[in-house]
Formats: sequence, structure tokens, C-alpha cells
Amino acid sequence: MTTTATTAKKPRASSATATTTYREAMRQAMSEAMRADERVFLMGEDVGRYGGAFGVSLGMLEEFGPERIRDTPLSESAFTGAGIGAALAGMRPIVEIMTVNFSLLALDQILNNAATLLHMSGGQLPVPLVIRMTTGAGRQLAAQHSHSLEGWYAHIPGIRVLAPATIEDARHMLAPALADPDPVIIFEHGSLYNLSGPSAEDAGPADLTSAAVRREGRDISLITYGGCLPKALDAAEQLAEAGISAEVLDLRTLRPLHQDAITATVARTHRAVVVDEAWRTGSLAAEISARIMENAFYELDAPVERVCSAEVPIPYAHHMEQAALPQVEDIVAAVHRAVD
Amino acid sequence: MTTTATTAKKPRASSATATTTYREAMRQAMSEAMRADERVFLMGEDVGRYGGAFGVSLGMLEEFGPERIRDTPLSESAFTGAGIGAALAGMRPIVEIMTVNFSLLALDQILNNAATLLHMSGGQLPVPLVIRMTTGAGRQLAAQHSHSLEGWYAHIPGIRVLAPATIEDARHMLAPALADPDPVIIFEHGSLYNLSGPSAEDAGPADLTSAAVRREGRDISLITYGGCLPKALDAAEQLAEAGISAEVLDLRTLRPLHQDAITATVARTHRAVVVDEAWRTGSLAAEISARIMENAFYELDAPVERVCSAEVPIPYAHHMEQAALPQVEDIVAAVHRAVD
Amino acid sequence: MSPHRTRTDGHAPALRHRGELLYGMLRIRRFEERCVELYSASVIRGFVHLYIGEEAVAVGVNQALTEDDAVVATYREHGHALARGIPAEAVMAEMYGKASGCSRGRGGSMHMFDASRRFYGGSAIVGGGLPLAAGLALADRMRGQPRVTCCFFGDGAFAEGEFHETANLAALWRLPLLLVCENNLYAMGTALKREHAQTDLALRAASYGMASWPVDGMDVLAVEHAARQAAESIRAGAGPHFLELRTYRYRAHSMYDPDRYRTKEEIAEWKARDPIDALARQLRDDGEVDDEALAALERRAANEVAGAVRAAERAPEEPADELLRFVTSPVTPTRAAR
Amino acid sequence: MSPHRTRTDGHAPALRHRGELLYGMLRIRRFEERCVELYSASVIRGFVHLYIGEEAVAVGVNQALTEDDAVVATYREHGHALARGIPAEAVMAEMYGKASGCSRGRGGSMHMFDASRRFYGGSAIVGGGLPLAAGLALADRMRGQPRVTCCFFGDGAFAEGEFHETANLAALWRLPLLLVCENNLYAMGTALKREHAQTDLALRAASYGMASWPVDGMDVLAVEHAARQAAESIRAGAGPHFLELRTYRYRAHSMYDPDRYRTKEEIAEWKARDPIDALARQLRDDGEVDDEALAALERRAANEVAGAVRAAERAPEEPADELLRFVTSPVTPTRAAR
Ligand SMILES: Cc1ncc(C[n+]2csc(CCOP(=O)(O)OP(=O)(O)O)c2C)c(N)n1
Ligand SMILES: Cc1ncc(C[n+]2csc(CCOP(=O)(O)OP(=O)(O)O)c2C)c(N)n1
Ligand SMILES: [Mg+2]
Ligand SMILES: [Mg+2]
Repeated sequence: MTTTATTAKKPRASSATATTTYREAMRQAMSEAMRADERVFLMGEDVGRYGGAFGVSLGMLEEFGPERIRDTPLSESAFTGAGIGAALAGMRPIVEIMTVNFSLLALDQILNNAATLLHMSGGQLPVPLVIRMTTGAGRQLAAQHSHSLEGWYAHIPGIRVLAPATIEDARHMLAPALADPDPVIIFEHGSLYNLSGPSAEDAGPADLTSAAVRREGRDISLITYGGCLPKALDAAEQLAEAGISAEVLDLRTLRPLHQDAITATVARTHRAVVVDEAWRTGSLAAEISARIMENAFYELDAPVERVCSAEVPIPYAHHMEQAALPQVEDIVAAVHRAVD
Repeated sequence: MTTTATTAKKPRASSATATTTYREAMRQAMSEAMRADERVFLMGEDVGRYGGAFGVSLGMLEEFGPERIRDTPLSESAFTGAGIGAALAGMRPIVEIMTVNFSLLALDQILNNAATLLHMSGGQLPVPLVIRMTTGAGRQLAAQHSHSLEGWYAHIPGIRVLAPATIEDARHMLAPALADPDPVIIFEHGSLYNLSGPSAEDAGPADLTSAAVRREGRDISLITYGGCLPKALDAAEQLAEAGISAEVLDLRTLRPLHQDAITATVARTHRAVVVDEAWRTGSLAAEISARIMENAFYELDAPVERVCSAEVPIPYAHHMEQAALPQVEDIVAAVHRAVD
Repeated sequence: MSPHRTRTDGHAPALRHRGELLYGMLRIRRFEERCVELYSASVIRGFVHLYIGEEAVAVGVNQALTEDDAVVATYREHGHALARGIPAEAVMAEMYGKASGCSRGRGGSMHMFDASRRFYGGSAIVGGGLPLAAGLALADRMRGQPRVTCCFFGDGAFAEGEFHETANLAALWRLPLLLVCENNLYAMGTALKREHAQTDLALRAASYGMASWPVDGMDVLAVEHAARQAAESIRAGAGPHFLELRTYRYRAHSMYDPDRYRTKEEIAEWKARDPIDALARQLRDDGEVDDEALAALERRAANEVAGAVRAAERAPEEPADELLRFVTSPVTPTRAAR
Repeated sequence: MSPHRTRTDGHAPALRHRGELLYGMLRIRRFEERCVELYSASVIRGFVHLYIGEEAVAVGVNQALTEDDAVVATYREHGHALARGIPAEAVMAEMYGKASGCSRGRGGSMHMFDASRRFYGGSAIVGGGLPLAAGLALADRMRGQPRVTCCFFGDGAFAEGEFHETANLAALWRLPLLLVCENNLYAMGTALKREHAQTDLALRAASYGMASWPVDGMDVLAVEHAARQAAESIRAGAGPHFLELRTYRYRAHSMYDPDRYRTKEEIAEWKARDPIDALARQLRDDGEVDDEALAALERRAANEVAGAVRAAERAPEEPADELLRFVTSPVTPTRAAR
């Protein structure tokens, strides 16, 4: 593990830079991986003829055919477990679970098999499996489609958990994830799919071991990931106008956490707000706060704040849903509490 | 929520005090509830003829018959969901899931139905269901039978999570849990079943809203629950010999947490060690630490420590298993770090 | 008027009854057509799954149910909710996210509830309603109440483990459960034959040892007949029954679905068997309705839908500071003196 | 010697083969009897599930498998592990929690693995091995390899959703999967008829559209015959097959179980059909073994078990500071220059 977080670079405006979306970046990453390695295949509900519940794999069936873009029955446990078995047998499956909410039906397979087999077999059975799923709220999909449970997955030893929050990470995290001999879970926040911007085709595989400083600052650290990154950046912008210089740290990898990057940003700013769309109690934000307690207590000039979702099943009505979710003004308010 | 934690009283040595075990106390609580209310029934794998995987319901089939001590097929999702439905229809089911490891197969029902229906229906559908399950390691049952996932359940809005750690709580938490209009999950640490000691029959229903100070102290707070309580008490005893006075707070209710009791003990001792058998990252211990950060930061004389399980699927071999679990000496060492 | 009330009222039952069935289907269709418009206008949001084409199932099955029976539906449940008698205003207001919605705006299109009508949702985890329905039926069974719990679910749900666990549990315990499988040949974009190795779902359900048969889901009278037979048998203690309703959704899976996986011809073939058209034709042939009567039904439906929209528009929003209400019940266990 | 090697060696195959089958079962039995003693002496700990009575299943099925095939077993897998050819020392050392155990002491009785023999566990979540087995078979199917994956599981597991999802997936995709259901009439203390509404498991499996039949699990030759038939058909591309092995465990579910739910008579009836006794009798009747030969087999088994115990006792423990090894693989993705 490295000592410092990567500082985000703007993709170079080279010939290989094109404007794309997060969704297309993810699709390109998958297509590229499938072209490069015939062991790679995509499996999940409606990944083929439908094009993916959120359109991520649209058009891939036409290029790769139904064996490698494999529509499954509604059987989360069986097809996730089948991904584990296929990985054990030397394939490199990408399993898509439509949303993290449905992944509970496959959680037994993920925890009790995928994450556990390597250790339980005394090192004999690595599981090179990648699981992708959508997470998060914001589209009025109500309580059975909107929760953010990636913190639960970040609790499980033996797996790597990624949360690409930028087009570049959507584009370049998959290849190293597939190269990882152990299971990797990729969380794609539903609100990011339409994010559009430049993408450097030749950026090379992303670093899966470090967090990234997305904006530098002196007065406070906003520590976040996934769907909350844009909100944290907006908050930092607003705070700048008010004369507060906020650093924004994007965790990128939720397990294993890049402890040194967390410690380093707090050592620079002496104050922190953790922004996480999960329910507050027992969130990943709690873990970040506890780690700052353990690793940077004497650096702190104020208690670490958490900005999380209200502890309520996410409601449908727009104003209620927005009231439940972390908002830019909540982040700004937390910063003011911490700074004042 | 009250301001102070209950201070544990020794059960009065009245005529109604008898020596019993944790297992028997739980059985008596169930039998009493079933005698008192014909809507109550027990359902789960092998609760009847077998007497419960851990013998908790032994003999109850004979008293209450197979309709009310209901053996189920191996179908965790279906029988847990059936408990939810029966609760909606006015029954008061107690669902037993053998261990929290298997409960992943029922987690969709618990999160997406039991915890969510009341809110999602705009208040129309409370779910008065009690789910009991064993948790924890220590008996060489290896990686698919030994994990401590109660922290995940404590993350879910809409449910109450209990962790009886004493015979008295095993005996008296069930009645108020059944009286709760909302779902309650009771975690019974496997190492506690054979705990034996006095039980006050006439103690009345337990208070489900507050933590309990199990030992008073001045120098540091050991905050714990469930199977780690005996270890924390042992550590406190050892520390006393070394001249360190440790207070032991038993959380008892893991959701909602008794914040005031946590704040109060830290305000008294200014130092804290959280002891939790779960894997460290993303544990309930992280939440306790984060809450101390938020509510008692300026009371702290040292960073809050966590003593948790190693982040590894629990291994079978005795020495390896013990190396993975929190031990009395780990607690003592953490206290020394915090106090020195 | 909720269809099941019709049965008890004596005048010219055949005519009245078929007319009410026709109206029951028509109002669902018009209601949902209006939903499409409102969705396009961004008034309704979230996921919305239309029942258009499948109306005969909800309306026909509901004929066999009394007020004491229970219903568990899916995320495609506008039809079930309306057929069950939840007022169109409450259903529409829910999609508007208003406080007068049948879930106080918290559920939206996928999560409609009405405890007073024993309508238990509105479940968006495919298959997730099945265990719950078994539990409702178990409670009745344990108390000796001759009630039926009716659970709707799709051909896709039949592949989920929860269906199989529930089917076994229900058959093993002889639960008073009516399993209504709406086989519309697709689970999202996945055709039945890509979901199931063996596509005769009724036959497979029978392997659990329960009565099970396929029904023409485009014929509301056939649906009613089958549901009555099943419900009667369930009430008589024969345990769970499984009906495979062969039907079709005309529209895309949800408003987001560009519907690339079916042919126009296939859709047209099914539309030619439209349950509303078929019944209207039949009533007309039998001389029981004429153009004017049909026009009157259309006006009635239009009025009902317009009234629902008006009411929903006027209804107040739930104040955002009520957000945390209903996470737990207001009554919490009291602190006992210890 | 692993039984499947026997087939290729030419001398007096009938005699040699049946003799090896007999020995294959005998050594499992003696091995497990020794486990009981070691458990009573607190040398082995955790949950231990004995296969005694069911040996014909593991031994018979394994005859149909080659080294390239894969096996997925359950927590009751000493028999499967031994039949597959994992050395008795490695199995015993695993129960001792030693570094030379087939899972380096991390798995214990319920979690035996041997990647070199394509033995994928050892799974203690009832039904949890099934999806994984489907995935192993899927990989072979996608690569066009004529290999079989064989998954053992119990009658109780048949009630879990994971079984049904897997059965459908396997049949739908025509996976080269041999589903071996060990129907020993009980899931812990719950009798088959309290687990399943319809207890003819082979019939029910057939409803998925796969070949499926019941087999006398107390007759190792019948088991071998059925498994060979199934495996041949699977290799020929016929998709998954399901065998229901009718068998019985003589001992309690685990060492903790006081076995209150069965009658002595029932146990005695099954013991009268003991697969080891039956085959020994048959071989004796055919004049292929005599008392001396049987005594020699017993000595061989005793030696093998004693050797395993000795080796396990002497084997080193994994150092506790190796605890975190194998949580993730040693190779982690390299930091890329960006
Ligand atoms: C457990 C789960 N997996 C996936 C989804 C996404 N999804 C919603 S509806 C649907 C198709 C269901 O098909 P079917 O059961 O046939 O019902 P229909 O939509 O045809 O009425 C899918 C895959 C979900 N909501 N829940
Ligand atoms: C998912 C799950 N539920 C419950 C258990 C506890 N348990 C272990 S074995 C068993 C019975 C399994 O019966 P069966 O499948 O018939 O196999 P057998 O033990 O008879 O070989 C049960 C209930 C478990 N290990 N996993
Ligand atoms: Mg369908
Ligand atoms: Mg069995």
C-alpha cells in the first residue's frame, strides 16, 4: 500500500481522448476485456437481448454472441454461484447483478463461497470473479431499489470492493479487477451512468490500491466515494466561495481502504467530513471515522462529521427521497460545524 | 431514550430465584410466552423433534404440539418470509434461524420486507415478528458457521436488534420483544448457552431501550455486547489487579443504540475500548467509535481503541481460531495502550 | 364498485356481472393509458410497469375473492390494486407521491398497499411476495379461518428459489394459498424459453403435489371460472392451488424499456386476442350491450380516471419533516421498572 | 489406490474391481469409526458428520468419474474425499487441524479441499455447493471439454431455493452436471415427509427436463452402474442428470445429536441392508473372497487408518502467525504508472 493518494490528473487531450459517458466507458471496458481474453464472459439477468437493465451492455450480444453475453434466469444465487464455479475452473466471469438490493439473494454465495474458499481451502482455491452491480438512490425507485449496501461488502475479508466515481475509473478499473486473482465487486452508482466527459483511451489500467485526491484543499477534508463524489465536489466549490478550502478525497477502493491516504489528508487539513449515501448507523462512513480516530486522533482540530442518508427505507416521492439523501447543503453545513 | 444506563443488579435471592442456564432461560422465556399468548408460535429448522440445533427448544414440542413448535424444511427465505406474513396477519411468530451465517439466505426477506413494509406502506403494515439466531465463533465450527454479522442487522432501519449476554436478559428480553409491534432480531452467542447462574423469575420484562453498566469503573470504559461480555469482565478483573479501574458497558440493544449510555460512560472515564467479535473493518465497533467521536470528542483523553476479530474467515484449528478472535489479553493490551 | 360486491346483488346477474367485468378491465386500461401520458409529462416518476393486455387476470381472479381474503401482488400491480377495490384516486395519488396515496407517497407505482382491503403490496423484489403470502395463509390455517391468500407473480419469478421454497412449504402445510402465475412469456427482455428449461409451468408446479392448471389469461370469464374453482377447493381445505395464466403485456416491461426483444407480429397476434375487445364483442353479440352502452362505459372510465387525476393533483404532499415517521411504530416498548 | 485407476488395469477385472469397491467402502467405515473415538477423546472438534451406512454412494459414484472430472461435496464428506483419492493422512490431519491437512487445518471435517484432484469441498451451507458446481460445469461446457462435474447433496438440500435455481440453470444450459442427491430420509431430525410435500425426489427433478432416476444407494454395484450410465450420457452432451440415491445414515446427524427422532427398528432394518456386508457376502458366495481375504482387507484398512492417525499426530501445526495468509492471494494487482 502506498503512502500518498493519487492526485487526479485531467486526462490529456491526446488523439485517444474522446467524449463519452460513464455507461459507455464501462461498456468499452467490458468489450475490450472480452476481446483481449476469451476466458472473460458477462453473465446476468437481461445483459444480452435487453442490453442490461441500465443499458450498460447494449450491443455486446451482437459482437460477442449469446454464449459470452449470457442472459440468465431470475436466479441471483445460482448465477452468482455459477460465476464462482466458472472462475474456479479458470474462466474470468463478470457477473452483473441488477442492483445491490437484489444482491442479498446472492450474498450467501458471495460471503460463504467467493470470499471464503481461498482461505478455507488453505490457499488452494482463488476465485477470480468480478461482480458488477448498481447501487444508490435518486431516481425515485423507492425502498426496494434504492439502498446503498456497499458498506456491507466492504466488511468481508477476501474480496476487493471498488466504487468508480469517474469516467476514467469506469473505463479503467475493470481490467485490473479481472486480473485480480480474488473476487472483486464493482459498485456503479445509478446516478453516474449518464455522466459525460472526456476519456483517455490510453490511460492504462487504473490503480486499485489507492484513493485519489480529486480536489486539493487546506481547511477540511471531504472523504467520499461513488455517487456522492459529485456532491462533495459541488460542496467544495460552494465552500471555496465562502473562503473555505476543502480537499476532496475519493476512496475509489472501499476494501481494502487506503489508510495512508485518509491519514494524510486529515494530517493536512485537521478536519474531516465523511460523505456516504448509506444509512448512517453502521455505514462505511463510521469505519472511516473510526480509522481517523485510531490513526490521526492527535491531528484532529474538531470531531469528524458524517453526512449520510437518513435512516429510513428510501421513499418514492421526490421531495421525500431528496430529504432522505445527503445533499450539497448538508455537506456545507457539516463543514461549517467542523470549521467554526 | 433515557439518559443513564441501567446499573446491573444482582438478582435478588428470593424464593423465585433458581439456578439455570442461558439455554434454559431462553427456553423458559419462549414457553412462558406461548402459554400467555396463543398467537405466539415457534418456527424453524429442527425446532421440534430435534429440539433445536442448539437444544434451546428441547421439550417444547411435547408441551405445545407440532402446530406451534413448527419444524420447517430447509428453506430459510420461505419460512422467514412466512413469519413476516403470519405477523402481518396478527400472529406473533418466533422464527429461529440456526446461525447468522445461514440468515444470509433470508436477508432479502428481512431487509426488503420485514424492515421496510411499515414505512413503504405509509404506516399501514407493522410486522410484529421475532427472529432468533445464534452468532459467533469459538467452537471450531470454521468459516461457514462462525461469523458475527449482527452489525449488519444493526445497520437496518426499522428493526430492533438485541444481544442478550446474561441469563437474566436471555430470560426476560423475549416478552418485550414479542410485545414490540416491529421486527426484533435476537442474537444468541453460541458460547453463552451453557452459561449457568441464578435467574430471578419475577424480574419482569427487560428494558429494551438501555445499555447496562455491568461493572463500574473510573479509568476506562470497555464497551461490548453478547459473547464478548464475559471476556470484557475478565479483562476488567485483571486490570483491577494492575490498578486500572475499568467500567464495562453491555450494549444489550444493538439497534437502536443507547447513545446516552455510551456518552455517559466515556464522560466518566475519558477513555474507551470497544470489544466486538465481528471483523474489524465495518464492524459495529466502528459505529461506536464514530459515535464517541461525534458525541464525546472533547471528553476523550486518548483515541478509542477497537478489539475485534482478525479479518479472516474463521479457521477450524483451535489455535488458529483463537488467534482470530478477541482475547482477554488483547483487551488488556488495548487498555494499556489507551491509558499509558 | 368493487367487482366482488356485484355477485351478491340479485338483478340479472349474468348481464350485470359480465358488464362489470368489462368495466373492471376497461378502467384499468384507461387508467394506465393516462399513466403513460403522465409519465411522459414527468408527473409520475420512478419505475412504472404497465398491465395493459393482462387486465383479465386481475379482474377475473378477483371475482373469486371476498373482502376477508388477502392479496399479494408485484411491482406491476396497478391492475391488482384497482381490481381489489383500492380507489383510483388513492392509486393515482400514490404515483403522484402525494399524502393521499395508498402508501402516503412512500411507495409509488411499485408499492401500493391497503391494509383495510388486505392488499399487502406491491413488491419489487421478484418472488419476494411469495413467502409473505405463505405466511398470511399460514395464519389463517392455524386459526382455522376459511380465507384465501392470493399471490400474483410472473413467469420470471418462477425461476427464483423463493418460488420453489414457498411452493413446497405451502403444499407441505396445505396452506390456503392461491398461486397465480401471470405467464406473459417474458421476464423483462428474456423470453420464457430462455428462463426455463421446461416451460410448462403448470405441469412443474404440479410436481409439488398441488392442484395446478393452465388458464387462458386473455379470457376474463375463463379466468374467473378457474379462480372460483381453485378458491372453493382451497376453502374446502384442499391446500394450495396453482394457476398459470397465459397472458401478454402489450407494452414494454417498464417505461425505460425500448422493447427490442419481441417482434411487432407477436405483439399484434396477442392484441388480436384482447380481453376487453373480446368481451365487448361477446356482449354485443349477445345483445347485452350496444354502441351507446359501450360509449357510456368509456365515459364512466374517463370520468373515473379524470377524477383520480384531479384529486391527485389537488392532494397535499406529505411534509418532508414526516420523513422518519413509520420507520418504527409509534408505540415502543415501555421502560419497565427493574 | 484410487478406485478409478482400477478400471484400466487388466487382470481379472471383475474380481479385482468388486474387491476394490469393497475395500473402498471398508476403509471409509473404519476411518470414520476411528473419528468417533478421536472425537470422544476431544482430539477432533467442531461439527463432525459421519457417512457410515452411506459409503456405497461415494464409492459407487466415483467409479464413473475420471481425474479430469470435478467433485463438489457437503459437510458430510469424509467418504467423498477418501473415495476421490485424497490420502487418508491428509483427511485425518485436517481434522486434527494440522498444516498437512488437505485444507491446512483451516477447514476441519466440514471443509476438505484438494485442487489437484478437482475436489472443490466440503461446503457447510446446505445447498451452497450446487451453484458452484453448475459454474464448474459451465466452464467445461463453454470450452467444449467432455468433463463431468459431480455434486453431492442431501434430501434436505432439495428444499432449498438454491437447488431449484441450479437445477433449472443446468437443464436450461445443458450443463455437464451430475446431481447426486443422497436421500438418507432425514435432514437433521426432520424426516423426509416433513421436508417435502412430494417425496419422490427423482420424479420432481425430472420436472426440470433432465434425466433422473432413483437408485438403491445400499448397493454399490447399482450405484456404479447408474453413475456410469449418467456420466456417459452427460459426456455425450445430454445435459445434467439427477440420481436419487436411497440410503441411510446409521449414526446421528452429528456428534452433538442424541438422535431422538428415529426408532431403533428403523435403524436396524437399514443396517440389515448394509452395503459392505452385502458385497462381502456376494463376493464370498461367488467364491471370490474367503475369511482370510476379508481379514486381509480389514488389516489393510486398519493399517491405513492407523497410518493416517500417526501421521496426523506427528504433523506440525500451522503457525498462528500464518493466520492472515490466504485471505487474499499473494499476487495483488500491481500499481500501474499513470
Ligand atoms: C430479485 C430481483 N431480480 C431482478 C429484478 C429486476 N426485474 C424486475 S421485473 C423483472 C422481470 C420479472 O419477470 P416476471 O416475473 O415474468 O414478471 P413480469 O414483469 O413479466 O410481470 C426483473 C428481472 C427484481 N426486481 N428483483
Ligand atoms: C443453509 C443451512 N441451513 C441449515 C443448516 C444446518 N444443517 C446442517 S446439515 C442439515 C441437514 C441437511 O440435511 P440433508 O441435506 O438431507 O443432508 P444430510 O445431513 O442428511 O446428509 C442442516 C439443517 C446449514 N448447514 N445450512
Ligand atoms: Mg413475465
Ligand atoms: Mg438427508
